[in-house]
Order: sequence, then C-alpha cells, then structure tokens
Amino acid sequence: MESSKNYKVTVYVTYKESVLDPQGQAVQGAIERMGYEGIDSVRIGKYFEITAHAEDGKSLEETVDAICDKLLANPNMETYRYEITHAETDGAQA
Amino acid sequence: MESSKNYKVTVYVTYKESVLDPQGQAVQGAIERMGYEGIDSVRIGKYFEITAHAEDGKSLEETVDAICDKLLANPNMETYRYEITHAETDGAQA
Amino acid sequence: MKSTNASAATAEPTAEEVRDTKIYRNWSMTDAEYERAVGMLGRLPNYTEAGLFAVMWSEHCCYKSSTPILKTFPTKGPRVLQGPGEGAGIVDIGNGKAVVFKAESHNHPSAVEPFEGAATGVGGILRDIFSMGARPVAVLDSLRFGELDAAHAKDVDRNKFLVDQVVAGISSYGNCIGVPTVGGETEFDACYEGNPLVNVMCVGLIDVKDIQKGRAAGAGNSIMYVGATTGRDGIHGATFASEEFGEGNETQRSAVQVGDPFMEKQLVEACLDVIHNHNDILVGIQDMGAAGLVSSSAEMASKAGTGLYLKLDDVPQRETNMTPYEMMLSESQERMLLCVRAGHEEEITKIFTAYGLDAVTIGKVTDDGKYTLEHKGQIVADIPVRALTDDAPEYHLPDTEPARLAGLHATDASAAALHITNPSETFLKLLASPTIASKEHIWHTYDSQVLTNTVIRPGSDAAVIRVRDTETALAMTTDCNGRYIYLDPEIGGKIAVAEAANNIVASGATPLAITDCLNYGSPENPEVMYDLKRSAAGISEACRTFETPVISGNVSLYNETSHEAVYPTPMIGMVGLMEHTDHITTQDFTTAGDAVYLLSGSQGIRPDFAGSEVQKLTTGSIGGVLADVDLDDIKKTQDALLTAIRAGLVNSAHDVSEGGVAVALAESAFGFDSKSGTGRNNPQADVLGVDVNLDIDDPLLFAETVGAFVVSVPSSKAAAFEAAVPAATSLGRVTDDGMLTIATRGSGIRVATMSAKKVWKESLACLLN
Amino acid sequence: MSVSSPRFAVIVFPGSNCDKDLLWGIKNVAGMDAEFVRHDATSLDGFDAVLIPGGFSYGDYLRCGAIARFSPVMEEVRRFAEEGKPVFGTCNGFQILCEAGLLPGVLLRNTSLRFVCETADVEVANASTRFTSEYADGQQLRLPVAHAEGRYTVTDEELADLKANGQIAFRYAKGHNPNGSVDDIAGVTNKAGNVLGMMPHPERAVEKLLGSDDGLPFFTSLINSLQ
Ligand SMILES: Nc1ncnc2c1ncn2[C@@H]1O[C@H](COP(=O)(O)OP(=O)(O)O)[C@@H](O)[C@H]1O
Ligand SMILES: [Mg+2]
Repeated sequence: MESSKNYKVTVYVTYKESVLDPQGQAVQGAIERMGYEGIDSVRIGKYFEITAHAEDGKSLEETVDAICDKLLANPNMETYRYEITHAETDGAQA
Repeated sequence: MESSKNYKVTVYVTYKESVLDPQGQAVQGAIERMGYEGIDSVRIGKYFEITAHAEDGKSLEETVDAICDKLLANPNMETYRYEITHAETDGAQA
Repeated sequence: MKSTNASAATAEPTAEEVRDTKIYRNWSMTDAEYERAVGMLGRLPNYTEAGLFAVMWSEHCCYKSSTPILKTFPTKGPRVLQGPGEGAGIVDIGNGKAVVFKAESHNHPSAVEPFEGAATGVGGILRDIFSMGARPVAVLDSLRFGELDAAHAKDVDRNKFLVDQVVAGISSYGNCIGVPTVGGETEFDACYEGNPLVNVMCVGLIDVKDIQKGRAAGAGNSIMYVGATTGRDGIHGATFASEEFGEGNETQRSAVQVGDPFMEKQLVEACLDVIHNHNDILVGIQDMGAAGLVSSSAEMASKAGTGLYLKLDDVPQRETNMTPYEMMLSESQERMLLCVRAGHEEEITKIFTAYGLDAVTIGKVTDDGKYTLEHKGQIVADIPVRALTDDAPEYHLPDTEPARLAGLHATDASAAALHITNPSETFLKLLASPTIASKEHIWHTYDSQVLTNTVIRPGSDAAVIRVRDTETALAMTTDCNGRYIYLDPEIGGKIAVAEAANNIVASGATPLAITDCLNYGSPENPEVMYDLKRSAAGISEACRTFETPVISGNVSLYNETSHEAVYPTPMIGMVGLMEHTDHITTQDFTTAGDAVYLLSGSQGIRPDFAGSEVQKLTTGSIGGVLADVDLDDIKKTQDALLTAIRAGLVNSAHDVSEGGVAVALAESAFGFDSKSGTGRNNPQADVLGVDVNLDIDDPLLFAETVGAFVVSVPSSKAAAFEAAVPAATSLGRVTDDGMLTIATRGSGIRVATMSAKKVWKESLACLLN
Repeated sequence: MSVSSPRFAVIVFPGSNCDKDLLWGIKNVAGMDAEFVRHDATSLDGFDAVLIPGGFSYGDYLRCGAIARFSPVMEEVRRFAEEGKPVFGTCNGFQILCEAGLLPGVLLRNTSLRFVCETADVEVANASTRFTSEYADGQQLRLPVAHAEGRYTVTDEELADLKANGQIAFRYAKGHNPNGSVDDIAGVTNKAGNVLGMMPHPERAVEKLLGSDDGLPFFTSLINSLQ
C-alpha cells in the first residue's frame, strides 16, 4: 500500500460496428430536425472515469482488462478501449 | 459542399461532481464484490462518436457547441467536453 | 430461366461447391434434406437457395418434428375465429370484439444475450399480435432459471445475472412500448441452469371486422417492406434456435439481435392506422420473425397460392455489401411485410412517413407460384413457393419410454412426509423457496397499468383486463409445472392445463382457449419425443374437458446443454372471459369474520407429494408416482365455484398449487396489492389472519392436490354459499388477530402473518441481492 | 359545460404511450372536450389547457424528454404557458417540461436503478394551485407511479425557492419515496402556478374499477379553474 500510486483510468465502451444503435439513430434524427447540417452519423457509447491505486501500471492494467471483459463491456456486442494515466503527476501514459 | 472536409467528433458528457451517480456506485460495488482491489471511485458518462462534414473546423465547432448545449448535455446536471479531429487525414487536433 | 450463382463480387461457393463441401450441414440441414431440395428443383440449388431451404426447413420455421403432434390438439370451438396457422389465434368475446393471443419462446437468444434476447422476445410476440390487426393490451412472461443458491447451482452468479438481465430486457421493451406486463410465472430448477426458458405471451383486442391475414394475393400487387433497416444481425437465428447448446458455441453469438422498442411503438401505431383506416388498399400483412424476409414473404405467398418476385436491391439495408443470403436470412427486428393493392404504394408510404418510418416496395405478387429473387440484375433464387413452405419435410420420429421413469416411479414420494416434524418451520422454508416466494421483485419493474385497463395486476391467480365499452373483462395466466411432466408427461400435461383453468376460474372468469410454448430437448432423442407426445396427449385431453381449444402456440426444441435436457416444459397460456366486471375476484382475504372454505374434488386433500415443492425441499430431489387427476371432477369444482362467484357469494378464491393448502391460505392472508390501490395501505391487510381447522395430518398441509381452492365468504352469505356449493368444507374464519392459525390432527401451524409475509415477500430480492 | 366546455389538447410525441390514457380520463371519464395534438403541430389555437402524457418520447434514448422538447409543438406549448394558460405533464410529460425549462429541476435515474411500478402514497403539499383546489392540504392520495427516471433533483437554492413560492404541489408520504427525489417531491409548479409536472399518474386513478379514483379531483380542479 505504501508503494502504491494513484491512477486515473478512462474506459470507452462502444457497440460493435454491426450492432444496431437505436440511441445513436434517435440523436442523429433529433439533430437533423433541429436544423443542424453536416452530421453524418452518431453512435453512443459509455464512458467510465475511474480513480484507482496500484503498485504499478502493469498490475492495474490487468485489473482493468478483467473488469472490462467481465463487467463494463458486453463482449457479445461491445468493444472497449481504455487509457491509464498517473494522477497527481503530469499524466504520463502508462 | 465541394470544399467541405470530413471530421470525427468525440463528445464526453459527465454528471457534475455534485450530482449523485448511483450507477457509478453500483459498478464500483460490483467490482469490489468481484474481488478486485484498488478501485477508488467510478463515475459513468456518455460518449458520442460523431462523423461530420463542414467547411472548416471553426464552423463545425460552432455546430457542436450548439448541439452539446441544447441536446447532448443538460446544463443543470452535466458538463461536456469534445474533441474534433480531421478524418481521413492524420488526425490533427482542430 | 438462368439461375446463376451470386455475383462474382462475393466469393460465395458455387452450387457444386455447396454440394461437395456439404456446407449446408453448418446450417443444420441434413444430407437427405439437401437431396430433397435438389429433387424439388431438378437441379443443384445455389448458395442462396440452399440457405433458403435450410432455414425454411429448420425446426423453428416448419416444425418438421412436431407437426404430427400439433395436429392432435383440439383447435376448434364455437368461439374460435382463427386457430393455429396465422400470426396468432382469435376468439370471439361478444360485442363485436375478439381476443387475439399467442406465446413465443426466446430461450436460446436469452441464454447468450439475456437482456436483448428477452427484449426482442417481447418485440417479436407483439408483432404477431398487431399483424392480425389487434392492439396488444397485455404481456405475460413465463420464466425458468437455474437455482439461486450456491448449493444447487453450478454457477450461481451466472443464474442471478440471467434473472436480472432477462427481467430487465422484458421490462425495458414492454415499458417503453407501453403494453402492460400483467402476469407470468417464474420457477427455478437446476435443469434450467444452462438453458433458461423465456416464454412471452401477448394478448390483443380487436373488432371482429378488422381481422387481417398474412396473405400476398392478387398478381401485380406490391410487396412493401416497412420498419427498421436490414443488417447482418441474427443470420441463421432460426437454425441457431434449433440447435442444442454445446460447449463451443461462443461463435454463434453474432446471432443475437438488438431491439428498438421505440421503432416498434411507431410500427404498431402505423400498422394499426393502415389496418383501421385504409383497409381497402391493404391485402395482407405479416411480421418478419424467425428467418426474417424469406419466411414472412414465402408464407404470405403460400397462404394465397401465389408467387413472388422480389428485388433485393430495394431492401433497406443498414450495412454495406450485404449478399442475398444475408438479406433474406437476417433477423433484424421491428420489420413488417405488407401486400398492397397495386397503385396505392404511395398512400402507404405517406402513412408510414407520418410515423417516422420507411415503407418501400420491394417486389410484386406473381401468378407463377414461384419464389424469385433478383439482385444486381441477376436472378439469385428461383424456387417453387410450395417447396419452401407446404412441402417442407415432416418427420414422424421414433419415441421410447424414457429410462428415467422407472427409477422415478420406484421412489416413495410419501418419504417427504417423514421429514416434516415441525410444520411451522417447513412452512416458512417453503414460503422462502424462490419458486413459491413472491415475485414482486420482478414484476415491480414491469409497468402493469399503462393503457388503464388493468383491474388485477400481478400477484393474484390471474391478471384481469377490463374490455372498454362493455361490462366484460379478460382473465389471463400462464402455467406449467415441469417437475410433474418430468415424472409423468401425460398426467403432467393435464395438470398444466388444469392449473391454468383453476387460476382463470378463481378470478371469476370462464376459460376460453389456450396458447402454448412447448419447451423440450432434442427431438432426435426418442425419449424427448415420448415426453412431447404424451404431454401433448394430456394437454389435449384437458383442453377437451375444459373446452379450451388450442388456438396458437410455439415449439422450442433442442433446449439442452451438453446433452442435458431441461424438464419437458409445455407452458400453457390461458385466457378467460369474465361476463361482468362485478365478478372479478382475487386471492386476497378482504374481511375479518369471513368464513373460509376448502373446495376440492370428491377425494379432498390427498397425499400428493410426488414432484411437490415440499418433496424437493425436504429430500433434495423429486420422484414417485404422480397421482392421476380426475379432470371431470375438477371441472365440476370449477363450475360450482364460478356459480358461487357470479351469485356474489365469494370474497376471495385461490387455487391450491405449489406448497399446498398451507401456502394457499397464507397467500390469501397476505392481502397483497393486486387490486390496484388496495393492500399496502389497507390497515386491515396488516392484521388479517386466519383461524382454520383441517382434519388432516400435518404433512398434507403441503400436499399439492390439483383442483382444490381456498375460498372466503361473507358470514352473512355462508348459508347461501353452502347451499350453492354443497361439496365445500368449512375450515374456519378470517381473523383480525394477525396470526395464521392452521390446526390439524397433528401440531399444525401457528405463525404471525407479518413474519410469514416478510419471509415470502423478501426472499427473492435477498437471493438475487 | 355544454357548448362552452373547455377544450383540452393531449400532446402526442413519437413514443408517448399514456396519451390514450390521458385522453380517456379527461374525455370519457371527466366528460370534457379533448383531442390529440401531434408533436409536429404548429398551433394550439382553440385549446384551453395542454396535457402532456407519459411514455418514452423518442424512446427516451438520450435523456428522458431531451429530444421531445425540440418538437415543433413545444414552441407553442411554451407560448401557451407564457400566456398563463394551464399546462400539465405527468411522468415523461414532467420530464419534458423540465428539459424544456418550463419547470425547474431535472429527473434522474431512480436511486434503486430499477424501474418502479407501484401505487404510491402521495400527499397534497399545496392545495391552492389551480390543479389541486379540490384537494385539502395534507390530503393522502393513492396514485400509481411507473418510471425508471423519477428522482427529482434541484440545487439547494432552487429548493429553497420552490418552498418559498409554494411550488411543491405533491410529495411522497414520509418513508414511501419510490425514487430518491429530493425532499420527497412528487410534483411541482412553475412560479406562476400555471405549469405543473408530476411523476405520479393521476390519469391512472380516475375509476374505482381500476383501484383508485384519487386522481379525479386533480382533473376537476383544473376544469373548475377554466370555468
Ligand atoms: N415473471 C413474472 N412476471 C409477471 N408476473 C409474475 C411473474 N412471475 C410470477 N408472477 C405473478 O406472481 C403471481 C404468482 O405466480 P404463481 O406462483 O405462478 O401463481 P400460480 O401458482 O397461481 O399460477 C401471479 O400473479 C403471477 O402473475
Ligand atoms: Mg394459482
């Protein structure tokens, strides 16, 4: 615990390309009806802001992988990616 | 239209700090029950992947500002930020 | 006519390659079926055509193994306007109105993707109802899951997850589209662990004059596609549903579709608008369900004896470069197919546009009896319509008595009785068992009142919906105890129908007809065929006795995980007609001082422990000889009860089922919130109790005698009730001392109503945490 | 009430699903002159009151009510409200009115994270509005609720304002808050008192046959205020 560092993790979960995204469609339709031009497609995803502590980026990465696979994303229809940055430092990529 | 360029816009919408996020709390609880350690907080937001075309980044920015203010985020409880990148080019920040 | 293979752009196998590689086997088509298709065409089918045959001849689409059995069901009756064969069955309910209903399974999709699987299950059955021209007015869900305690489950977390997600899927779709979910059933048994059952029933109302049929008649008329665009989702979903689960089926997961209840809401309104206001230009309408475009269009042509010419380039597509094969087999949701009188396409398009939907012409009705598909200027399929539909194979598969039966029947079911030493304790454990415990945790998340017709919400024997502009109402329920059928398919089949009828009658209605979902294992297993045949025989016999023809239904086979089949589970959905809303009765005691009676057949409460909850609880397994039921006797009891209810003599009625008479008495005393607006705040409900004396031994408190009812009667009407129902046994009174006091020849039960209720009410939420 | 019966508009958005219930309540049960008005209508001429139904407008796919508020008819509803005429929204209707800024606050996901369908114990917090005059202050009602996003949320200052101005029309009874709303708030009005939104469904409680007619005085209050 003494040696553990603080991290910020951002996880992005989106539907796979082939999966229907009714929410995105609804938003796109609304934008069109509001009269804004130039919006070609909208897809909606989830976005998680996580604060965490770990000994190092490597071990945190393992945890985040597992959490994403099992909980945050549904592998049947979603994909995810994430970024881990040091918190309270200048935000170097882990 | 001839001079219009393609852009990718990513919008992030999150609850303001002061707003209770029971969903984020539930996810955090689930992570703990699954036995993963080191996760200090989870907040959930929305994430929009938009493809758009516009004459230039400036005019697109105006549109995106308006869409975010009026539709994608509710200023009473949410804040947003976005990134605009050129599509089909090397992805320079707009 | 030249029938070329798919365009050079896609590297689809040639007809010869299809034959040589036997790729059709991946689509669950046998070599013999392939040869049959070759024989019908008089040439080798190309890739697209082979795909069409495979999917149209899958169990899910053509019921090739179950048709001979379905033919044995009674399907006719004086009120039946439409029996099996259309999207849903229809029964006349007087006043120019009819009730439309059907049930459908979504077991396999729900096993892999529970939320979307269950949600699209709701969407699918709704389309069956409104495609007949009816407005959907109620949904019921019948669910089976693995056990919720670690001791009896392989993966208890997965089971909990499935319950959570299936319920969330149903609630999300039903609530959003605005059709109340008013009832259902939820049971738990280890056999459903790898293969949960998700059956959904939908009930609709229609004016008889508006009844539609799925017909593509009149050469030259247009075939129009409406609703969502077609994507690659769910390709071969139908054959997927007809395959048993094995370990390595992960890759099938792309067969799952995503539901869009908002789109479907618009689709309901638009379709009903066309049916009600533009019927002169509508020839036929059908939903795109299993096997999507090919199944709906081929069936519409087959029913009208016509042919079809479809231009696939005009099919609205969500993804690029879709092949004919993909388009025809896609199971994208929220799509309908219309046959429209030639020249009126624009009118139709306009109506759909007003609802924010696309409607496009994708083909024409022809008189050549052929099913012809054009894509990118080439003919990609050219098959006689009949070959795909009427001439699908039909199998009379062999059946043998299951080996399990001898062993099960050798068990002495009365052994369960020996374990009951403290009836109050057994009683509380039964109330906490997830199959008996209150399902409030589930139906609390279903909007059961939208459309403002729901008189009785979930929580009583049957749900009740009033029929506007009449004095009548409809009662509805789903029922099936798979354990009984596992022990004895034929008797179990009878019981499933009898229990459904008991629920309808207890609510004050006359049973009208049933729908079913026949959930079984692989038909290639002769033992499964035996279960199927025998339970169908039992169902048929009961349907004759109760005068409830089978007007629609659904077969779901291959419900197995690694060759372990679920209990044979033929879900029965029954609808009854209430002559007057004054007759509406619930299971809840209403008034302290009311006289409590037991109505049962001529034999009273019997030691029926085989397959009972108490047997499972005390011995850990089920077995024994299931006692036969005297259907005529049950019918007599039902008729007597109905007469008493209609005469206004009855304050509450509840049939005895899982947990026996003790649980039935307790549930009546719990005074639940099934009549909207009563219950929780009814100060009486907190203090109601019962003080009765049953002249039986303790264990019989939990015996599951079919056809028994617990009835409460205002004391002022006791004499009239006894005159009307001479067979009723007086047990005692409803009290206001807040105690359940059930005396027997033994020690009986004495427990505070509120503590029993707490156990019953909170158990499921606790187990699911 | 014969020729001069007030006319009610029931707004229909794509995805509204309590529109028929609201029309049935005001027209068939309360006997008023009422009509559906589509989301793309551009006039509310001739109507004396506007009712916005529950449901899932546009699937509620972004935030509840967020898309519906941009429907053409909402411009008219705003004008109508500014003229001091009565506008009522229940459930999704409440959410739309909040999103449109015609009422303060927002409605967030229930703290239970689950959809809740039950008959709620509701208390009349202010019986002097034009929507509640047939009730008494503190009167207990049994009204159905059915929603997943009904947690009424305002800032502390806004809450103080609501209280000071008597804008809180309904509260859930103590201990029976189904969604985690701040201060047990079930329904609020705007400052002027002519716009009211509430999560409970009074239109589901206008017939004894369906369990409760506690919602009927709500509509008679409104009707009386128009005569
Ligand atoms: N999944 C469900 N959805 C809706 N209602 C349910 C569900 N499961 C059970 N119920 C309701 O709970 C009550 C008790 O169900 P059940 O024990 O199956 O009754 P019975 O034994 O009388 O058939 C019924 O009102 C039923 O409709
Ligand atoms: Mg029952």
